[in-house]
Amino acid sequence: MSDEKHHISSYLSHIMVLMGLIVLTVITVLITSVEMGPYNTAAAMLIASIKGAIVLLYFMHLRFDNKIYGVMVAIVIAIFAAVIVVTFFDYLYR
Amino acid sequence: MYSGASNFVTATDTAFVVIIGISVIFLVGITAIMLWFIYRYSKKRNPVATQIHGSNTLEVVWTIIPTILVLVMFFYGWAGYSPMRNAPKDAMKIRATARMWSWMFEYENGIKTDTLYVPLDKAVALDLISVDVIHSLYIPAFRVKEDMVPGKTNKMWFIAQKEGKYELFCTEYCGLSHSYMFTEVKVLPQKEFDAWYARMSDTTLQAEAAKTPGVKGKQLVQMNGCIACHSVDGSKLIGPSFKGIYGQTHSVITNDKEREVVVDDEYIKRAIYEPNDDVVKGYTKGMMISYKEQLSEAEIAEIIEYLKTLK
Amino acid sequence: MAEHTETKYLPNYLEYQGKHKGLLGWLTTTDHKRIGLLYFYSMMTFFLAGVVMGLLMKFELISPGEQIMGAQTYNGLFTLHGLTMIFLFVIPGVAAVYGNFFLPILIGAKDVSFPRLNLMSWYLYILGAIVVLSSQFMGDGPPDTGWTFYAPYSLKTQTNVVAAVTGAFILGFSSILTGLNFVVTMHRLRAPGMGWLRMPLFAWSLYGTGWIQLLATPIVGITFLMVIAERLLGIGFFDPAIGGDPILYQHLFWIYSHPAVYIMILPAMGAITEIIPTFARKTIFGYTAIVISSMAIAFVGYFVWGHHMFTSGMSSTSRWVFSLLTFLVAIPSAIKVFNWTATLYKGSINIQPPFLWAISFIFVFMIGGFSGLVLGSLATDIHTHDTAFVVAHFHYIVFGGTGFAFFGALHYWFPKMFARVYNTKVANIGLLIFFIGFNMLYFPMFYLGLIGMPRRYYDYLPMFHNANILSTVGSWILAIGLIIIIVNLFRARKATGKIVDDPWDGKTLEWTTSSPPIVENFEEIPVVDHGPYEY
Amino acid sequence: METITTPHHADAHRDDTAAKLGMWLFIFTEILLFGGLFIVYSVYRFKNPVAFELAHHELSITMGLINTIILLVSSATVAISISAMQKNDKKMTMLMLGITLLLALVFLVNKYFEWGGKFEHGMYPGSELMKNLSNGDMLFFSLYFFMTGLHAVHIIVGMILLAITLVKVKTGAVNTGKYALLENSGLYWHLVDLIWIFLFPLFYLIH
Ligand code: HEA
Ligand code: HEA
Ligand code: HEC
Ligand code: CUA
Ligand SMILES: [Cu+2]
Repeated sequence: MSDEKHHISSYLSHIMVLMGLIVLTVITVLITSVEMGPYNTAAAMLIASIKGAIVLLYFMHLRFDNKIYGVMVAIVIAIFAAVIVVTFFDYLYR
Repeated sequence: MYSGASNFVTATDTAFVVIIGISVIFLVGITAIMLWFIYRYSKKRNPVATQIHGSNTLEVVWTIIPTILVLVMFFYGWAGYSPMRNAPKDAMKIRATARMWSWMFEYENGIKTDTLYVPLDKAVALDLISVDVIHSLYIPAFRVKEDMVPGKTNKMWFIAQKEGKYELFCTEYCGLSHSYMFTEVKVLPQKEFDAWYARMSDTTLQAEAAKTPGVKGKQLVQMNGCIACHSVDGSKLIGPSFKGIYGQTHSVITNDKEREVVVDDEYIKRAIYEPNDDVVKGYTKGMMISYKEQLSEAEIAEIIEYLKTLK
Repeated sequence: MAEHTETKYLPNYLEYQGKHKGLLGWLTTTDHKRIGLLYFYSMMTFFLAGVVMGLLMKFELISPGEQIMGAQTYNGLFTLHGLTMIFLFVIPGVAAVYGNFFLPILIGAKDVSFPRLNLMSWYLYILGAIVVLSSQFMGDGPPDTGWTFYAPYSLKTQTNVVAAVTGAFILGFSSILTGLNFVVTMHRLRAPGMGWLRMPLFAWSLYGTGWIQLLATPIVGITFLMVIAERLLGIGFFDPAIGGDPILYQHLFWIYSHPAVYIMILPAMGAITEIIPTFARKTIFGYTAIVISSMAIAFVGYFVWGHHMFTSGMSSTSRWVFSLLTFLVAIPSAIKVFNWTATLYKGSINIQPPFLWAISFIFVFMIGGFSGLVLGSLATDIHTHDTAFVVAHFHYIVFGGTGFAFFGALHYWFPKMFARVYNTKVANIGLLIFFIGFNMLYFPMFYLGLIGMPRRYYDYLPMFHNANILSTVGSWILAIGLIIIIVNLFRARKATGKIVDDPWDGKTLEWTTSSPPIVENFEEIPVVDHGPYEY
Repeated sequence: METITTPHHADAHRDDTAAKLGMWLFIFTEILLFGGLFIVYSVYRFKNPVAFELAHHELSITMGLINTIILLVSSATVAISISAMQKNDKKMTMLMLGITLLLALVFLVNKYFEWGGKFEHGMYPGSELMKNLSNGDMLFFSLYFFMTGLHAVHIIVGMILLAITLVKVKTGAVNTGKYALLENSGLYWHLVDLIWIFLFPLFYLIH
C-alpha cells in the first residue's frame, strides 16, 4: 500500500451530503408513522443503511481513499450480517 | 457399546464407530508416514534435500477426500440424532423438574418421585423444566442428554429397551453440589411398572403411612430435594440444618434489618413459600427457591410434623 | 549472511541502555523484543500457577470422596484454572510472546507499527490479570462458574463474578490491541521486496489471528459488560425470571469463544510451520495452500460456535447447520497437517528438540482434532457433551496444540532470544517424559467421557475410579517432564558468534541478524528477493 | 523500488497511513462491540414484538429526531474541518471543530433531559418500577439504557479526542502537512454518528 494522495472534498459537497442525510432522516420518521406492518421496520432499516453508506462513503472518505479500506469495511459488515443470520437459524426455527 | 439400552444406542454408536474409525486410520497412517519420512530422510540417510515447492494436484486431492469423509461423518451424526427430536404421539409423558441439586419426576397421574421409573419398550417423553439455573439431564446408557433451561421447556424422549437400573447425571454445571445431582432410571417391565404405578397412586396406602407422625413429611423432604441443602444431623450445608429447628429462636435478615424470630408453623410456611423474605443470618439469599408451585399447605403441614421429630 | 565484520559495535536488545536503566528500562521499553519477553515471563508465571491448580484438581480426583479440598474449593479451582489457562496463557500465548519478538524481524522491520500501544497492551494484560486474580481474594470468594460464566448461574452465585469478568474484559482489550498492531505492522512495515506471498507463514498465521482478535473479541467484551450491568445494576438481559434468554448468552459467549480457539491455535500452527522446513532443510510444501488454509480457518471458524450448544435447546435447524459448518472448518486443519507431512518427504532431516516438539505437536493435535470431529457430529456430541471427553479434547488440542507449539517455539528460538544453547539430550529426555505423562493424563479422559463421566465433577461414582487413578499418575509424570525441561532451559550455557546466530541453518530473516538481535533488529533493512524458505 | 520509501521506525518517522489503518481497525472492533448489542436487540425484539412496540411509545420521537439531526450536522462539521485543514484554513478548521464540540455537548444535554425524565418517573436501571415491568418492556428499557448509555460514553470519548485535536490545531502541532490526528478523530466521530443512525430508528421509530 503506497501513501495515497489526498482528495479534498469541497465544503459544498459536505453540505449537500448533510442535506441528503437530513432529508432521509425525515423520510424515515414519516414512513414509520404510516402503518405498513412489518415493512415499516424493513423500510427504516433500509434507509438507515443508505444513510450509513453515505456517511461511510463521503464523510469517512471511503469513496476517495485507497480501495483496501472499502474492501475491509465490506468484509466486516458481511461477516457481521452473516453472524446475525446464523444466530437467527436458532430463533426462527425454535 | 451397542448395549441396546435404548432405541438410540445403535445409531449413535454407529456414528461413533464411523468417526473414530476414519480418525484412527488417518491418525495411524499419518503418524506412520511421518515416522517413515523421519527415518528415511534423516540427515544421515539423505544428506541433500530435494526442494519441492508443492503440487496443486495433491492439494486438491487432500482437500476433496477429507471433505467427502467429513460429509459422511456429518451424515451419520445427523442420522443418529434426528430421530431424537420427534417423540411419537402416544408416548407416556413425564415432567422432569430440576432444581439445585435434585430431581423430581411427575407422572401423568400426579405422583412424584426422585427416581425416574419407566416402562420397558414404551416411548417415554420428558418435559424438561428447571426452576433455577441450567441443568442437564443425561442418561449415558440411553445416549440422551438435553439441557434444562429455566424459562423454557426442552424435550427429550426415548424407548428403554432393557430392564435394569441406569445412572442419570446432571451434566450442566449448576453450582456447589453439581456432582451430587445424581439419580437413577429404573426400567421395569410393563407389568411391574403398572403395579408400581398403581401402588404409588393408591391413597389408602398413603393414608396408612401417614399415621406415624412425620413419615409423609420425610418423604416429601426427600423427594423435593430439601436434603440437598438441609442436613438432618446438625451439620451446616448450603442451608441451616433441620435438626432441632422447630421451636428454635434465631436471627434473620428481613429487608436488610436483623430481627429475631421463633421457628413456628407460620414462619416455616413463609420460609418455604417466600424463602427470600427472611434470610437466616449467615446464609445466602437467593439460594433457596420458592416452592409455591410444588408444595401445598397440607404438605407443608406434613413437613412441619416431620421437622418436629428431629430433636 | 552472518559474517558481519565487526566495524561498529551495536548494542543488543538485552544490554541496551536507553533513557532508563535496569528494571525501569524494561518496564518503559517500547522495543518489541523486550515486550515479547515481558509477556514471556509474566505468562510463564501465570501458566505455572495454572499448572499447580491442574495438579491439585487431579489430586482431588484420584478417588471418590473428599481428598484435599471441599466442593466449593474445587469449583473455584477449575474456574480459575480455566480462566488462567485460557485468558492468561493460550489466548495471548504464542502470538504475544513470539509474535511480538519475531514478527517485526521476520518481515524485516525495526519494530511494530505502534510500539507504545504495544507496551500499553502488555500493561492492560497485567492489569487484567491482576483483576482476575483479585477476584480470588476480594468480596465473597472465588468465582465458581467455570470459565464460561453461563447465565443464569453466573448471575445468581454470590461469588465474585464481577471482578473475574471485568478482568477478562480488560484482557480482551489487550488482545484486540495486539491484533490491531500486528495487522497494521504487516500492512505497512514489510521490508522492501517482501510481497504478501513472501511473508513467512508464521506472520501469515498472525495476520489471520489478528483479524479474529479484532472482530470476535468485542462480542465477548460487550457480553461481559452486560453480565456486569446485570449483576450490579439489576438490568435484565439474560435472567429468564425477567424474560431474558440464557441461551442467547451462550450464543454471544461462543460467537467469541469459538473463534478464540483459533486465536490460540493459528499462531501455534504458524510456529510449527516455521520449525518444520528449517529442520527438514527444505522449502515448505504448498506455501499458498497453507496461507489459504490459515485465512479459511479464520473465516469459517467464525460460524461454527453453535457446536458448543447442541444440547442447549437450540432449534433443530441450527443444530445441523452448525454441525455441518463445524465439519467444514476441520478441512483447512487437515490441509495443514498434510502439507507438514509432505514437507518431510525427501528432506534432509536434522533431528533436534524443536523438531521433535513439532512432530509431537502434530501427533497430539491430530488426536485433539479427531476428537473434535466426534464432538462436532450431532448424535455423538449429545452423548459426549459436557463429559470428560470434552475435557480430553480440549486439553489435547489446547495444551497439546498450543502448549506443545509454545514449547517447541521456545526451543527453536531460544538461542536467538537469549544467545544461549541448552543441552539437547536433556531436552529430548524431558520431552519424552512430558509426552508420556501427557497422554497418560488425558487419554483416560476420553474413555471416562465415553462411559459417561460428566465434567466439572468434584466427586464421582466408583465406576470411574480406575481411569482417574491412571490420569492422576499421568499428571505427576507430566509435571516431572516439565520440571526437567524448565531446569534444562534455565541452565543453558551462554554462547556467542556463529553458533547461535543461525544454529539450525534457518532461512527466514531472524537468522540473518545477530543473537541476541541488536536494538533495531538489523544494521540495515534487508531487501528481500525470494520466498521465505529457499534452501 | 517503490516501497523503499516506507518508513521503518514508527518513532523516528511517522506513518500516517498506519495510523489511519489502525483507526479503521479500531472502528471495526467498535462496530462489533455494538454489533453484539444489535444481536441481543434483534433477538429480544423478535421474541417480544408487541411489548417492544408498546414500550417505544414512552420515548419521544421529537427528542430523538433532534438528536439525530444534531449528530448529522456535527458529522458534517467535522468533515468540513478536515477539508478546511487540507486547504490550510486553520481558522475554519477550528471553527468547525468548535461547533462540533458544541453540538456534542447539546446532544449530551438533550440526553440528560431525556434520561432525567425517565428517572423522575422512577424508570432507571434497577428501580422498583423497572423490576415490575412486564418482561418485554423490561428488556426494551434495559437495552435502551444500556445502548444509549454506551453510545453516550462514546460521545464523551469522541469529544475528548476532538478537544485534544482542537488544542493541537491551535498550537500548530496539527497542521496541513500533518493532520492524521484530525483525520482519525474525525473518523471516530463519524462512527459515533453511524451507530446513532441505527439506534434512532430501532428505539424511537418501532412500528
Ligand atoms: C486450540 C483450541 C481448539 C481447537 C483448535 C479446536 C478445534 C476443534 N474443535 Fe474444539 N474445543 C476447544 C478448543 C479447541 N478446539 C475447547 C477449549 C473446548 C471446550 C470449551 C468448554 O466447553 O470449556 C472445545 C470444545 C469443542 C466442542 C464442543 C464440545 C461440547 O461441549 O459438547 C466441539 C464440538 O463440535 C469441538 C470441535 C472442534 C473441531 C471439529 C475442531 C477442528 O478445528 C479440529 C480440526 C483438526 C483435525 C480434524 C485434525 C487434523 C486433520 C487431519 C490429520 C486430516 C484428516 C482429517 C479428516 C479426514 C477430516 N470443540
Ligand atoms: C492451555 C490450557 C490448559 C492447560 C495447559 C491445562 C493444564 C492442565 N489441566 Fe486443564 N483446563 C483448561 C485448560 C488447560 N488446562 C480449561 C479451559 C478447562 C475448563 C475449565 C472449566 O471447566 O471452566 C480445564 C479443566 C481441567 C479439568 C477439568 C475440571 C472438571 O471438569 O472437573 C482438569 C481435571 O483434572 C484439568 C487438569 C489439568 C492438569 C492436570 C493440567 C496441567 O497442570 C498439566 C501439567 C502441565 C504441565 C506439567 C506443563 C505444560 C507445559 C507447557 C504447555 C509448555 C510451557 C512452556 C514452558 C514451561 C517454558 N483441567
Ligand atoms: C438450593 C438449596 C436449598 C434447597 C433445595 C432447600 N433449601 Fe431451605 N434454605 C436454603 C437456604 C440457603 C436457607 C437459608 C436462607 C434463607 O432463609 O433463605 C434455607 C432456609 C430454610 C428454612 C428456614 C430455616 C431456619 O433455620 O430458619 C426452612 C424451614 C427451609 N429452608 C425449608 C426447606 C424445605 C422444606 C425444602 C424442600 C422442600 C428446602 N428448604 C429446600 C437452601 C435450600
Ligand atoms: Cu444440576 Cu449440574
Ligand atoms: Cu468450538
